[in-house]
Amino acid sequence: MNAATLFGLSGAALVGFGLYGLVTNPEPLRKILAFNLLGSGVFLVFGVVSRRAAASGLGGDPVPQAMVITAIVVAFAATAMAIALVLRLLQETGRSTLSADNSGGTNTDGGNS
Amino acid sequence: MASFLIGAAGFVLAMVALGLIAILWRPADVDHMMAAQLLGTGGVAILLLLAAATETPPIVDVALLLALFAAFAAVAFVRSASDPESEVPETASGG
Amino acid sequence: MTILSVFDIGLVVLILGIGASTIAAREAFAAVIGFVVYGLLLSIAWVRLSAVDVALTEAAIGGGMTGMLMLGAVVRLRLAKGSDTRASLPVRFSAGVLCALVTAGLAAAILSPPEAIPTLAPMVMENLAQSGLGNPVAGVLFVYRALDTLLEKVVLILALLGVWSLAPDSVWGGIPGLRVYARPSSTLTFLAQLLPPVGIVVAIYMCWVGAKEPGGAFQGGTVLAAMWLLVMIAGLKRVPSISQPWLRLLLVVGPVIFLAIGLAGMVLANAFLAYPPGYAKPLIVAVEVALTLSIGVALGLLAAGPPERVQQR
Amino acid sequence: MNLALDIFTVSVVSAGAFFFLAGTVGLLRFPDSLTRLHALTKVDNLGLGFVVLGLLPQANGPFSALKLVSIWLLVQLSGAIVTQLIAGAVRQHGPHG
Repeated sequence: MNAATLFGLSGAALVGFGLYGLVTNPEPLRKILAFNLLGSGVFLVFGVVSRRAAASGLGGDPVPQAMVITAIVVAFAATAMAIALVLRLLQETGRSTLSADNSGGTNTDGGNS
Repeated sequence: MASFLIGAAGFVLAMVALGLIAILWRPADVDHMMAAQLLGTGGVAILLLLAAATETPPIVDVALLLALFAAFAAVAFVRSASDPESEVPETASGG
Repeated sequence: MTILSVFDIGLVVLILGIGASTIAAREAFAAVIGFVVYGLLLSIAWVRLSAVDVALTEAAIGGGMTGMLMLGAVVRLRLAKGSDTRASLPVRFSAGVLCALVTAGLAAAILSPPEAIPTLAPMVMENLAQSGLGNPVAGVLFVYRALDTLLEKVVLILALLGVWSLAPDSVWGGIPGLRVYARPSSTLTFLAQLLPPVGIVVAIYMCWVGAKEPGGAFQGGTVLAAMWLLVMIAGLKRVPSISQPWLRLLLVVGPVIFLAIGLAGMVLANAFLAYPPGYAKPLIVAVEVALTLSIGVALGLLAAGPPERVQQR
Repeated sequence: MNLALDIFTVSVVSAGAFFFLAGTVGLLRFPDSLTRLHALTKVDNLGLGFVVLGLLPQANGPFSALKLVSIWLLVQLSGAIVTQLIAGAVRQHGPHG
């Protein structure tokens, strides 16, 4: 087994971890964190695709690498957006969870852009 | 020479791993905050060793960014551990 | 070679262990710290995959910026009492089985590579010399897939608009609710005076070296954003209100220059986002400089969050 | 000449690795947060210093050597300040653990 395959398998495992955290953890912040973990696992799989396609004296195919760089930045933007949503939810309802039980006032008339 | 440097990098990695276990195992938040610091020194050492072993100078830049952002992350840790109550009035006036 | 694979195995085990601990941790604070450590370790993994460009981005964004963003949220959410009920055991079990299946599927895909590995690397290298760039990743970002890069800047601005629009109407155009350090301390002030000059030099270096070697606008911009946040957290500079004209100008200057050069390419080089022959490198460097500033401001404001206070008049 | 430089690198990098070992032992064995902080920062910085010193002969050209040294200086300075900050947090929360 070469290095690329090893990292690819760990990427696959990280996708599994992230998905598990996303499904089972009730706190939105932890869900966001798990989603980031999932994303980085996918990026690692991409990195392996890049490494495998090493040619022309390069360490890896630059196209997947450029895509991963773009993806990391976009993932950060999405995370920032998600966290802002969670904090706004906290501000509106005083709770940080989305669970349907004991529904505290869920007025949504606050921030229309 | 290269294999010695990689061996040294692996040794430092093992030390960082042990250190991380020691840090993250303990319950106190204060101990957790040292994690970024540990990565700041150990990670930089690993990357510099790898850069020399594989003769890839750009890896040194990764070490540079790692050092910078380890310090930044440590500041973030300490900030979030500092008194949260003092921020409450401001949040209340905003919402 | 074997000693290198021992190193890789150790690194993978450590990354998986830390990754699992961020999911399993009881407290959100510990989980986020685990995630920061994970991001910093992942950059070493990217180095091992000979993707130094990605390693730089991951160290900056995955380690530093995401950690800063999440820790700010952890503190606020600590004040709220969420329901602590975890999913029930059967749910957890079936979720575990499902996730294991997903992982197994991905692993099978990785273990059975296609016979002819598709690669664009030779084509990238063939035409790279024309652009005057030496870094193939920068070539992909700014020449072959320039449209993607341009749209990504637009995505950043859209995300920022989304974050801003979460503010209540009364504080629209106000000051982002970035949590500044509660007690002003001379130590933090000293760090905030020491680190930013270094960081600005590093950002300029990243931006400059990006044409030839790993680095570029993303990495440089992230460093700028981090340094800006540090100065604001330490209280050396006030958090600006989002209606400041200079702020908005900086935010759009990168995409606008990129778009202008792209439109000029329609006239001068017969295609949108094409560079006139011979001028590719200076134009790309100009775009990168403007983008570095815009990315820095956009990422900094994304981390600062929606406005929460109105400016005192 | 080359051999002498290599021997220098091997011995000094080994010394650096030893300091990392010492720092980790400190992290594992020391009883409270402040002493662990001491072990982590002092000893690991020394370890990194030795690693950088040992790598200097392997650097190609004075510019990259200078870069190595400035990275070490950056880690050293920011590490010292961050340690101070964490110690402040220890004082605020009380040294548990």
